[in-house]
Amino acid sequence: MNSEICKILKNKNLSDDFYLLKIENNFKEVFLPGNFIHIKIEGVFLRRPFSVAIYTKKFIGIIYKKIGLGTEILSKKRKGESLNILGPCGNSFPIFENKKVALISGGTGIAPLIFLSSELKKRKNKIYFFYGARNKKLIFSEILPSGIDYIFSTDDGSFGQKGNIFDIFKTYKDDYEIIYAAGPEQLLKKVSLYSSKKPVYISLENYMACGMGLCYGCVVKIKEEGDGKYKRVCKDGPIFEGEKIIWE
Amino acid sequence: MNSEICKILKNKNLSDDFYLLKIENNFKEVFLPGNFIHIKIEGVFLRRPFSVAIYTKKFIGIIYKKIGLGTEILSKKRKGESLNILGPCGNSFPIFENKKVALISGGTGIAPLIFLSSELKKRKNKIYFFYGARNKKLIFSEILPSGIDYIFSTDDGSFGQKGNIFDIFKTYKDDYEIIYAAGPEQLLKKVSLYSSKKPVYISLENYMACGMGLCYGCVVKIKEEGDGKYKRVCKDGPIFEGEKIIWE
Amino acid sequence: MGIEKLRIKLGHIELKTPIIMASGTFGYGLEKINFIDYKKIGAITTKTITYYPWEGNPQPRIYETYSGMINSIGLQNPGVFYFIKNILPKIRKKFNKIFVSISGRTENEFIQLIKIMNKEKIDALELNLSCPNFEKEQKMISQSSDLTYKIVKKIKNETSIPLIAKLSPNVTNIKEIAIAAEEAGIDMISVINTVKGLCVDLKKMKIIDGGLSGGCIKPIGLKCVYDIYKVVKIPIIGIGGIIKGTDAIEYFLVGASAIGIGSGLFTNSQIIDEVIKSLINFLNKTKSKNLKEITGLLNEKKGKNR
Amino acid sequence: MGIEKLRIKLGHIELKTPIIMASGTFGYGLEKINFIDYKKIGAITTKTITYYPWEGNPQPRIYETYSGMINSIGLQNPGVFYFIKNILPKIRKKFNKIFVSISGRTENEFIQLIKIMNKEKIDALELNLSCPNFEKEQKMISQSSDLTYKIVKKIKNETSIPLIAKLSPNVTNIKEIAIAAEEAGIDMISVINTVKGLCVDLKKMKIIDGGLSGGCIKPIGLKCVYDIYKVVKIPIIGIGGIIKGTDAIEYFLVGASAIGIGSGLFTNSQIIDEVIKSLINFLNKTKSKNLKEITGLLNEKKGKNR
Ligand SMILES: Cc1cc2nc3c(=O)[nH]c(=O)nc-3n(C[C@H](O)[C@H](O)[C@H](O)COP(=O)(O)OP(=O)(O)OC[C@H]3O[C@@H](n4cnc5c(N)ncnc54)[C@H](O)[C@@H]3O)c2cc1C
Ligand SMILES: Cc1cc2nc3c(=O)[nH]c(=O)nc-3n(C[C@H](O)[C@H](O)[C@H](O)COP(=O)(O)OP(=O)(O)OC[C@H]3O[C@@H](n4cnc5c(N)ncnc54)[C@H](O)[C@@H]3O)c2cc1C
Ligand SMILES: Cc1cc2nc3c(=O)[nH]c(=O)nc-3n(C[C@H](O)[C@H](O)[C@H](O)COP(=O)(O)O)c2cc1C
Ligand SMILES: Cc1cc2nc3c(=O)[nH]c(=O)nc-3n(C[C@H](O)[C@H](O)[C@H](O)COP(=O)(O)O)c2cc1C
Ligand code: FES
Ligand code: FES
Repeated sequence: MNSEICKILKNKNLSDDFYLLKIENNFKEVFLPGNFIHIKIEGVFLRRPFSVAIYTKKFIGIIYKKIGLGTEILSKKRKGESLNILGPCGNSFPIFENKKVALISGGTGIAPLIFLSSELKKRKNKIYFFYGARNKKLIFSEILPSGIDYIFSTDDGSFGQKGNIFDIFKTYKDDYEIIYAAGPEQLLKKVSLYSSKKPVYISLENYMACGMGLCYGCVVKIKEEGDGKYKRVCKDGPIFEGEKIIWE
Repeated sequence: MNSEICKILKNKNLSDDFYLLKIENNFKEVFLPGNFIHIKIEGVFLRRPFSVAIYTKKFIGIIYKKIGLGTEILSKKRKGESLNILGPCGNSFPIFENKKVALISGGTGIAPLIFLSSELKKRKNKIYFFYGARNKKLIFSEILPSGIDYIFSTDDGSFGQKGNIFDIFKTYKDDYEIIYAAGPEQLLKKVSLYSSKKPVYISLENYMACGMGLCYGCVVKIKEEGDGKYKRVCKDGPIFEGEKIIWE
Repeated sequence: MGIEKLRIKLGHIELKTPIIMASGTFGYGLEKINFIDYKKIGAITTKTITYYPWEGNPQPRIYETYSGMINSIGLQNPGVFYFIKNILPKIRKKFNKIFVSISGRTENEFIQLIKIMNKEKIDALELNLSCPNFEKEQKMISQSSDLTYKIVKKIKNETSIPLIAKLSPNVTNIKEIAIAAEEAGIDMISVINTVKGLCVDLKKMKIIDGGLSGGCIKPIGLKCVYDIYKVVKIPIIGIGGIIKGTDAIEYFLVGASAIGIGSGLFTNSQIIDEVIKSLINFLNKTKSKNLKEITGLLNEKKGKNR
Repeated sequence: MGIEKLRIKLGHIELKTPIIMASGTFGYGLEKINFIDYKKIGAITTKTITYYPWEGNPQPRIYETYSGMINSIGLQNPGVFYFIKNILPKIRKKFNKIFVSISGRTENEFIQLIKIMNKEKIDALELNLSCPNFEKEQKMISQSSDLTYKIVKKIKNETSIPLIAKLSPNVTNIKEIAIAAEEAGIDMISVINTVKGLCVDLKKMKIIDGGLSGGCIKPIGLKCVYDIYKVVKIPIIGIGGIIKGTDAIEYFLVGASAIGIGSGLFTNSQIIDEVIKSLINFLNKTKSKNLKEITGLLNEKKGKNR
């Protein structure tokens, strides 16, 4: 992991309270799908973690939702300003080849799955991308990789099918070999409890302090001998096997 | 006193670490020379006080020096951004008519004296404006009122006379009826102790918390019966008669 | 607007809003401040008054800290006689409810003050029990449960004016102190006074040894209210680091019946309006009839009879 | 560069720099962090180790506050046996000087830990005396001067490893505690541990009751070091809210001989470099030969023999 000062190349409102932030990629390290960056936003004490959504040699892109003070300040930053960023943080999604896989995303969960899907595509996987959003405006088709089957759902039915993405997912014939999911905890929990026959990989979003595995603030309880054990989401995660999580 | 949100019209570097900030004048109240504004700068807890240097119905101008975190953040604000400002704060310089007066400024002390000099001019005073600065670049001639006699001095002799402005002032024939001074505490102290025969009005710059006369944080000791008494610089001042101050 | 929902009762004192201006941060409320809507203030607490006039501490008196400030004002005030003659009548004209903060260096000074204040029409007396070197003790009254009990008891015997004990957070166990005050008959508790802190002015190479206030101490204030709520039945006025509207909600949820605004006003001129708005919104959102319903909502003790 | 000016001695322990990584905020120092120059770290203090493995507290464990954070991690750790076998050897490879932080719920647990640690080559043992409910007491060891004296004395008799007492700021009088520790034979004091604080997560309607750290507590840490310096002769490690380079200077000026970096690293990845730079600049500017010369410079006690 490193700490770099990166110039903002773009910080644009996608729609509603969703933004796309592109920064220079000044990192020597390589990022993998599932990794996150930990951004220092002047005005709040702790850094803010965001999954990498778009990754090239030149730049790194995240998709973020304005939900509180930190993201509000972030949304006001302009092209040319700089941010101090830690990365790459965390582990990454396991990637296989030639599999039939399902990706399930709700809300901001779209971010890590965009990066993941482009890597999965390179390894010749057959991808079914279930993409749920509140409404049509939050389906960001312009940044979705091509050559993938998308199944959209919106809460208000304004795009794709109407309803919760997990309910839609369940109506499909389930012959995927691997499932990946990201988004609200409720969604991750449902996906994780849904099937124990095939691996489910999820991206967790706990509150974080250090983001470097130092403080044990971000832990999640994982099934092990005995009562289970607390693992660090920022270091041992954020990607975990769904069936290993002890949900609270 | 009121609290207003004012748009920044201009925030430009004059030279070195000196800046000119112009904001919309959204105040119903009238400002007098010597008054200051108390600016909220997001990122620091307490407001920052600055003397009004330029005042019109449309805008208010201050001249500030970047010396710490607050002024550094301020210097990065751009035209179009807004600031929350308290004003008018404090008392003002007493103004007479048809007098021969000396104004003595060092460093940022120039700010309140610019506003003062333009009012003194209107009242037909004969003004001798002693203006000291570190070097030529810090003589901001473009914002000085015309029709006034200026005596400049710089520490390095790059403009006007070489030396400290107070020393220069002393070489002049002293037949002023009133003396006004603003700038570093050492200068104010010297001017105040210099003459007890004529009134000397100075503008003090103590650390402030509320700026509204509520907290008694900004006090200065004033000669009175007994040991003297603490008066509030933000409310009873910032303008005081030099000879009344008990210097520490 | 819904502001009538914010009426509260502190014992027998009815306040139109739960906003109390904290001692020492609003002077005597007499400055002309046009941006404050005085109708939204439930009560003012005066700067602490002492028997004799006090000069206060020398400069430097204030310094900024991360999200807060240190002050070492000391109790600069003109003494109780001047206060009653020249200041109190003016406060009366401007404020509905007046809490007068008092402090003494000795038991006797406290008793003298009480006797004088007994003749005045005021709504409550706030005992500032955080005077550093009480009598020969090297501590504040509110740093000892014995002293707290003794002084409160003595004062209670001398007056029928409702009494508030203002406590310092600088103690090993704040619960003990609160219990002592309650057992001695205090009517209310206000917490917290400033937290002991020190700053270094590297430019002037000076230290400022004083009391910390502002946003930085909010978690300390919340913790004290939370702990005290568990062990007393009397109302608690929550003070410390309320600089945004939502900060006030937090104090109610852990056990406060009213809140005090101190240095929050210095950093946020809209704080009073924001608190009113946040509280009304919260009551509406949670379908609560009044503030009493949300007092202590997140405290395990809520539910037990109070 | 001048970094050699920053060498210090804490008792007999020589450190290349006065920067000590505070317990619990740097794990066991084993994460791969490329932006840290490990040569600039004087010593690492490990996350507190207990006799038995501890699971730590459930979520939520952290929450942000104004200029700081609350944590309620609890002492999650794998226990001393696992630590010695699997972790300590790795720390040795990476760090010059190792301070191991230990804690026990009983006197016996402490003694057991000491006996085990006696066999290991480490540079110091930091006694985390801020475990909440020691034995049957409803307090931490460092909230009582008697307990502090008793436990430190017992431990001192069992070991020749240099001992550091890590004190809590949540006491009425920190001087008493520091004196008790010194009288019992402690070699150094480190202050402060986190300040008791509480947060309300209004979105999740949950409270987080824990310890406050970060910039917000710097004035509290400075005040504790300032007070303790006046009453003890042993070195003080100043900890609390060092988030900028110049913050470290302030700790030295009030009496610290070394400083600890805790959550400052979370908010400022350059903090170690900044501290080094600020200290060197300050020594040069004030024409001081070493850090000892500036320790306590703004404390009235400076000058008196130490
Ligand atoms: C590994 C990881 C990846 C993430 N990826 C994304 C992403 O791609 N896009 C996106 O929009 N969001 C993502 N999040 C969530 C994002 O970090 C939070 O929304 C953000 O920190 C909120 O900051 P705030 O100041 O605006 O909110 P506030 O609510 O004001 O923040 C207060 C505190 O809560 C924490 N916090 C609040 N919500 C969350 C949350 N959901 N998860 C973690 N911490 C939270 C903040 O870090 C801060 O400490 C991710 C979180 C994690 C842990
Ligand atoms: C009535 C009045 C009028 C002033 N007019 C001007 C002016 O016209 N132009 C100008 O450049 N400056 C003026 N000052 C000084 C100006 O307020 C400070 O330079 C500024 O607050 C420094 O802020 P900072 O965050 O950059 O510095 P920092 O040093 O980081 O500030 C730290 C703390 O010290 C206080 N502080 C630091 N220096 C001063 C100072 N000299 N006076 C008061 N408080 C200080 C800050 O308010 C803050 O609380 C005036 C001060 C007062 C009281
Ligand atoms: C400048 C200043 C002066 C104060 N003076 C007094 C006082 O005279 N009496 C008192 O009981 N508390 C006094 N306080 C403490 C406040 O009433 C309040 O308890 C404390 O500041 C915490 O609240 P805050 O964080 O909202 O400011 C003072 C606080 C400040 C900042
Ligand atoms: C997440 C976290 C975990 C901590 N764990 C410990 C611990 O295990 N033992 C200990 O003595 N102190 C612990 N501390 C306290 C720190 O060592 C330090 O004393 C405190 O955080 C104040 O310093 P800071 O403001 O620089 O963070 C912890 C602090 C934090 C923030
Ligand atoms: S956030 Fe510190 S260990 Fe994960
Ligand atoms: S700054 Fe508060 S009284 Fe002047």
